[in-house]
Amino acid sequence: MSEALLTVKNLSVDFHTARGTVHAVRNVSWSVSRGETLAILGESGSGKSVSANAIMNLLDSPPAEIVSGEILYDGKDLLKISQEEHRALNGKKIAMIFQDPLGHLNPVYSVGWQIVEMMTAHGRPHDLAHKRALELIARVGIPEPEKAMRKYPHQFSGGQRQRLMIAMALMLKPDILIADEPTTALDVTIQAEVLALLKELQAETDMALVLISHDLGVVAEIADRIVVMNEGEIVESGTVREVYHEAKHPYTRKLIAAAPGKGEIKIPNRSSPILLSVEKLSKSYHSFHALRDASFTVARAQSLAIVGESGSGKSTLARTLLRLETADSGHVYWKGKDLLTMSARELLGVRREIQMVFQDPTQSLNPRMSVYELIAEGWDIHKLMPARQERRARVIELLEQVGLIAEHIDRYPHQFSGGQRQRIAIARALALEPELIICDEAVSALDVSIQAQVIALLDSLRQRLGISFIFIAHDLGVVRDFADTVIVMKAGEIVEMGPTAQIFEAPREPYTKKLLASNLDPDPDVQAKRRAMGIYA
Amino acid sequence: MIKLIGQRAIASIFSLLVLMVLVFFLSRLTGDPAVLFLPIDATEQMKEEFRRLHGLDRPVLEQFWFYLQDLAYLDFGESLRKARPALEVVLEAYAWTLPLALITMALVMVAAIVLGSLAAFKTGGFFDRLVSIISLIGASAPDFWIAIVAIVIFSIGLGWLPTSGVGTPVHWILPVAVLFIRPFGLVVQVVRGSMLAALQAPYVKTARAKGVKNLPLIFVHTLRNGMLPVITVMGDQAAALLNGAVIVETIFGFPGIGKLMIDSILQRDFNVVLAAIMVTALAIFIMNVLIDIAYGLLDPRIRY
Amino acid sequence: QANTDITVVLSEELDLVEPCMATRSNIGRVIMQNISETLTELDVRGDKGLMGRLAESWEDLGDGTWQFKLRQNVKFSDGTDFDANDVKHSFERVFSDQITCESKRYFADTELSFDIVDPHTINIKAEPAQPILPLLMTLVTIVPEETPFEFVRNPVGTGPYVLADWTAGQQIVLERRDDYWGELPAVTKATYVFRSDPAVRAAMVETGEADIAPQITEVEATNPATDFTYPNAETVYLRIDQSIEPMGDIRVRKALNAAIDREAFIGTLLSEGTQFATAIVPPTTLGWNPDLVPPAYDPEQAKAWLAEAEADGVNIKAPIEVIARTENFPHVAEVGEAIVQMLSEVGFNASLRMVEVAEHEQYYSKPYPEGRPAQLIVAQHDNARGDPVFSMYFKYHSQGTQSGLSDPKVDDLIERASAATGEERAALWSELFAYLHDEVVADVLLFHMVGHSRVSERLDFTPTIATNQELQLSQIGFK
Amino acid sequence: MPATITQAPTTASETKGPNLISMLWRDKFAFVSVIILLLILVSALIGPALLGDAATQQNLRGRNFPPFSFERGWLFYLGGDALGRSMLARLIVAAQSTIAIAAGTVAAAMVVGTILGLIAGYMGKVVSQVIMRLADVIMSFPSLLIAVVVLYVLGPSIPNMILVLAITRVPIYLRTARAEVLEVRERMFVQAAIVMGATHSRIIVKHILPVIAPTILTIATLDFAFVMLAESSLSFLGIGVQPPDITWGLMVSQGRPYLSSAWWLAFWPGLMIVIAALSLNLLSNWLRVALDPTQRWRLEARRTKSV
Ligand SMILES: Nc1ncnc2c1ncn2[C@@H]1O[C@H](COP(=O)(O)OP(=O)(O)OP(=O)(O)O)[C@@H](O)[C@H]1O
Ligand SMILES: Nc1ncnc2c1ncn2[C@@H]1O[C@H](COP(=O)(O)OP(=O)(O)OP(=O)(O)O)[C@@H](O)[C@H]1O
Ligand SMILES: [Mg+2]
Ligand SMILES: [Mg+2]
Repeated sequence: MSEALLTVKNLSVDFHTARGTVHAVRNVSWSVSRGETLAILGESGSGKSVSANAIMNLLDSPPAEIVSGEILYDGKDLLKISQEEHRALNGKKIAMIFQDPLGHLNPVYSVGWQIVEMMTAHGRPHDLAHKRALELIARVGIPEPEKAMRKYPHQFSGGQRQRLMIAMALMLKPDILIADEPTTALDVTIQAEVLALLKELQAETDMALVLISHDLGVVAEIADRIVVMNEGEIVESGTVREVYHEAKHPYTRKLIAAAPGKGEIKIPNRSSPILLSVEKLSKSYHSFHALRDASFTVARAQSLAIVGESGSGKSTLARTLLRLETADSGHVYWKGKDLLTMSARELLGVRREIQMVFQDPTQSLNPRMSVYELIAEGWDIHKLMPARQERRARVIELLEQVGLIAEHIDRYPHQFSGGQRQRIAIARALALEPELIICDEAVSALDVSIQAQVIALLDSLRQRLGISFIFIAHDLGVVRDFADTVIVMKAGEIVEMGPTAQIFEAPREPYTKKLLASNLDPDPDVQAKRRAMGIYA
Repeated sequence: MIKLIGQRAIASIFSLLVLMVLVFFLSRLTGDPAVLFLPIDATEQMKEEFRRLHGLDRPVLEQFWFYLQDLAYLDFGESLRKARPALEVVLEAYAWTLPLALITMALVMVAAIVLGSLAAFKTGGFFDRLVSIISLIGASAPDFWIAIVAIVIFSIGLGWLPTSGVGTPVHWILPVAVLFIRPFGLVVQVVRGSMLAALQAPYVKTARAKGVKNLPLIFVHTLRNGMLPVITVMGDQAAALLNGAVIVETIFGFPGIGKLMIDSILQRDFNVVLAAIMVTALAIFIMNVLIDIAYGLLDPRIRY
Repeated sequence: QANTDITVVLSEELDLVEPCMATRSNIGRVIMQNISETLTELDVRGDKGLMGRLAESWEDLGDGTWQFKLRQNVKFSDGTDFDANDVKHSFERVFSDQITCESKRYFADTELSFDIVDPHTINIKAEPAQPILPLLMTLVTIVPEETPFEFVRNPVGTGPYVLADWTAGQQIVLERRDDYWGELPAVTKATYVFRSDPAVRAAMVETGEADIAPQITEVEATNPATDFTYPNAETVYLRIDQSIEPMGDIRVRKALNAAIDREAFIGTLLSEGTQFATAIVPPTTLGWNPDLVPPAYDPEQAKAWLAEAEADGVNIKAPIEVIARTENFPHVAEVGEAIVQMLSEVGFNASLRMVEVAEHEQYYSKPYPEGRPAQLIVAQHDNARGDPVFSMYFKYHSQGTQSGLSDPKVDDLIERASAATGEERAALWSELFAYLHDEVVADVLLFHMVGHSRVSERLDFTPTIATNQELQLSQIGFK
Repeated sequence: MPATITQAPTTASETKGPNLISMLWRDKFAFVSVIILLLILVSALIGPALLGDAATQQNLRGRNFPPFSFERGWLFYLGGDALGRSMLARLIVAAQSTIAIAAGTVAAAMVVGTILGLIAGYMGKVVSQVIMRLADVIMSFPSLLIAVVVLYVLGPSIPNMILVLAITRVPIYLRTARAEVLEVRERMFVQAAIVMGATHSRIIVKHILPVIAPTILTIATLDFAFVMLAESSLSFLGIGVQPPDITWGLMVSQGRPYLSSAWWLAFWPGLMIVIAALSLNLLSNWLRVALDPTQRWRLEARRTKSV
């Protein structure tokens, strides 16, 4: 292995909060060389993003404090250089893709402007930047790049935003790219394209890639080496194959064992009553048809998964049937009544019965409410559970069910990691004990062990309480484990629909086939074999 | 945008009508202009004549009807005191007030935004404290006090500037400077507060990760997100200036709308009051439409 | 700027530059005798009394008719000749109901008819006879006979100056006429500018931006080399309305007078030079009575009178509102506060109300509001015209608009004095003043006020009692 | 499970909510401000009872007594006014009506304006249009005319003053609140609340209001000074508070003619307005940090070290 390009040595980061000091990162050391890909795996909340932020000089301090350590790049300790020197490195030499693409894009500037600025900020001419931006936007699979450049972040789907972030990070062909969960919102076909793009660039410029991810498939596909973090510490490190096959630390073993997609496939129960029936639902933005004539039904205790291309209208479908957007046409019958024409009063009653977990957890949590207030809010709204003590106990119970701890109850959203926020959002949806939960990429930011725990929780709720799920996901393993029925979407339309077994084992549509083929296997050997066979991309 | 302007134009016509009706009738509640126009020992007969000459002896509704009829030809009537068309008097004053307001607000905008943003960026630091305290003193110090002290220092003491009047550009320096202080103090604080919140947002991190320099980070990335309350408050301050800056006009002998309005109200020169308010209202309405358009331009998510 | 050009800084802008409104002081200060002239003029600098201006002489023909001989070879600034027709027209214009001319009020119940004897002789007959008709002629400015019956914006007159520029809001410029009939004044051009703030006006003379500031406040008048104090013919008093309890009782009115420490005001709230008033007109007025003494400050006596009145069943505890107008004269609010304090000290239940001009008017002039409590109106009255007739009817006659009393003897004296002439007239006025002051105790007369002017050191000019009404440029010289 | 937490000793027992006092102590400016404001409040409450007589005791011959001398006792340390009354006593006594008017006006305008603004920003087009056009009307209605009308028709009194001043201040809150709502209502957490079934009023109160409150608060505290001075100019024109009532604004306007001869007449009350406004604003700046969970660390961080 060649000489290390970036070395993190004994890095420790604390957060000072009113309720004590959080040791977010403890004595972490790793390094990455040119042309190498280092994957950082680990539990959600284990300090991955914090250490990445430390490298980029993005921690607010206070409250954060870098207690110890060095970050060596190009012979310099990044913790010691001046702000201005650091600024000059950021973006140009070290670029970062953030975990949470909506919040990290500036809402008031067009995405084109923001991407172009990556180059102009470092003194490159504007027209050159514009050309490169167009090229990269096309490369990450955004349709109509010219037009897309002029649009604003809120006009893109979650996955599209993530791809825009990727395009932005790649603008200056950096020496080091830190990618914090870059593919959480991408369907497997696009994910494959993006990974291919990263590899290609890596080959071209000898870029070092630090990939923070929990998706073992992605890691297997692209990483050379792995470090595994747990509770702020590195518990395991080695090459991909070593770690996958000969994991020493129990946590690593647990993680690998938890990889989804191995369970038994569920069979839909045809006798249970229909709860929700969607008929020819359409929605367009100006002349763009984001959703066309979607029709399907959801029965009690059914788990319906929606998979499909990023930007194919999955979130739009969810939002439209919840009346967060006004539908152009179509009907949504909830227990026989049309949701779309319901009066505001009737709707309020229904609101308790249908809950949603948003794709963007950070943005969907009110930053001024503590975790307790966030989760208990539903009870206030629907006048449930008046006793305060009881409430706290129940909130703690919910937190623990989704893998958080009681101490988190009085913290605020900004004090959590991406995955932790997503779990808060799940806990909030569960608190109301609804009859239908719409999960928009609800587990995509969770490490596989927590993911497995949450999926198990949801499944038990489904069985015990008869809760139904519309489960928007791109991780086919999770879909396979959890769903009994699958809808495949592409370009605003439902292209295929059927029981999970049928979709996975006998897909009819070419797109579905392609989707399944693009799925990554957590086993690096399997992955290497498939690559060699050229099955994918 | 065109649609917005069209809608607002129609709505504004209604507002103007409401305003006119309100002012017309309310002002007539405040007393008889005849006693104020004529000397204190004028005879009742003279007062009668004066009222008759100006149609003030008729029932108020009839007066209103005539007023409306004249208004249809853009005739705002005559000033009771000046024996000149009210609109002419008002426009003359406006020709002074408008540039004064524009110059002042332009300076306020630039200075307040720059200093307020920088203060927010370095929250709690020396610069922040300094800017805060200076601006707060500016925002709360009596303006006549500042005006007189400025005259004493710069005109009498140093002899650099004329005390008052409007003859040359130099004459504008003191009035603009005095007018500048209060809105500046206010807007700085609003900018600072707004920027403080905006600087917390994650996209600021993105910009830093991109290697954007501090100045564009503040003034390009963050500022636009924090501008909504800022332009609103600036609009309010501008409206106050468009309504006339009485103290400054009084002290510096600046022939603007503020003094005219005050005098006309105190003298119950109804036609001038009405014309002045209508012209001011028009200016303020236009400004508010511009502000609403600016909201949309600043933040593409905003829908009306 | 030639050094014979001057700048005058006035306290308020002129709404009009209309000759028939020249009796309004802010207008008069610019145009009276500068642009427009009158037939007669009161000498305020010497003791010549009434002098001719456009009239060379006059004579009482009896039966209410006066004959005026007009000056020859006088030209208006538009080039036309001045003659009797212009005089007649000027008066007709003042009396017209097409136009609201202020000078009309001085002829309230007098019918004038004109008889043009020859182009430079005119007979004016007053119905009823008007003994002071020549004095009244000081109030009417003469305009050419072509002048329409509406307010003009470019006044034409016979005076030494013409209006050269009037930029509303900014300035008025008068330029000297070379074809003036009289002696050419020294000032060639006068620019009038307007600043409401007295400190600024004073500063402007100090910095040389202006040459005369006719009205500054006593606070600003600190430089003996440039600042002049002059009696401004204003009299401050408290108007008592006797029809409201407890003001009907003379002991109460006496107590009011004795309760006020007049001396305490002078040199403190009011300028040095302010005089105690024993009449509502200044001492330069016909018939002013030198024998009257201002009431002494005697709180004990005041209390005694009040106790006496109370014993007779007068409700001396009835609330009394002291009503003053903001900006009526410098420090009016403090004067009001001090008066209230003094009244309270002797046992009155007094309180102060400061009101704006329109509201003040409601209380000051008839018809008075229904159901009002006892009120003392702080008011300022000016009469620089030399004769009490311009004051007494309004303030004391039972029909007078601002009168607070109804006393047949007062009414009779006023009527007789107004109709009398010469010595008799003076004697009657004197008698009236004494009666009002000592017997009726009609009001609380306080002070004859003074004004302050700042005049640039390069000018040779002293303000006079008339400076409030007029500012004759021809009286200004250069050092 | 995840990162471990070391409990700080002071917060070992479960304290709910932020510890305001210790946060206040961390910002010395805010701390001093609170003390000043408390002093003013105490003056307002007991001043008139305590010094009412001293504030009205006139002495014409000893007027405009210059400050900074104990010759006539501590009450005259700040000088005497044009009627020879103790400036200090008057300043203290005037606190009551000043604070009553300023607080009353700001509170009324803020509450009414913010509520209308929230409604205008959140509700449909028609309601919003009506409210906004109404605001336009008020905005272009000169405050002086409102003052003349109200005070002429209803008579001058402190509640009427508050009414007049509050009407003229409503639009600023209204417009600011609405502008902010337009942006905040597009945020995702508002949609999350809608999905949970929150009513409009709940969304407005619980989710939108807290976000816009800091801005409103900033404006409100700035308005304090504005109102005091506006009241002063109304007094000056003879339609505001009038003697014998006293407010700082009135004192300022009464001291105006003496600016060149007895500066302290207008200076002290002007200074009081500045100090009161300054303290309030420093406090509100502190408050907006203390109440914002994402910024609160500025006031609670125990150790600081820059990177
Ligand atoms: N401002 C803060 N105050 C207190 N604790 C914080 C703050 N920011 C982060 N933390 C804590 O630091 C720990 C590490 O967070 P980090 O974001 O690095 O997790 P992560 O490994 O990226 O997890 P995920 O995969 O869920 O994104 C978490 O336990 C989080 O709760
Ligand atoms: N406000 C908007 N204005 C214009 N276009 C929009 C808007 N919101 C979404 N779109 C477009 O609608 C399409 C569908 O978006 P949607 O968010 O439903 O995608 P998705 O299937 O959820 O994708 P992902 O998996 O990436 O989240 C996208 O192409 C997006 O660009
Ligand atoms: Mg993370
Ligand atoms: Mg989506």
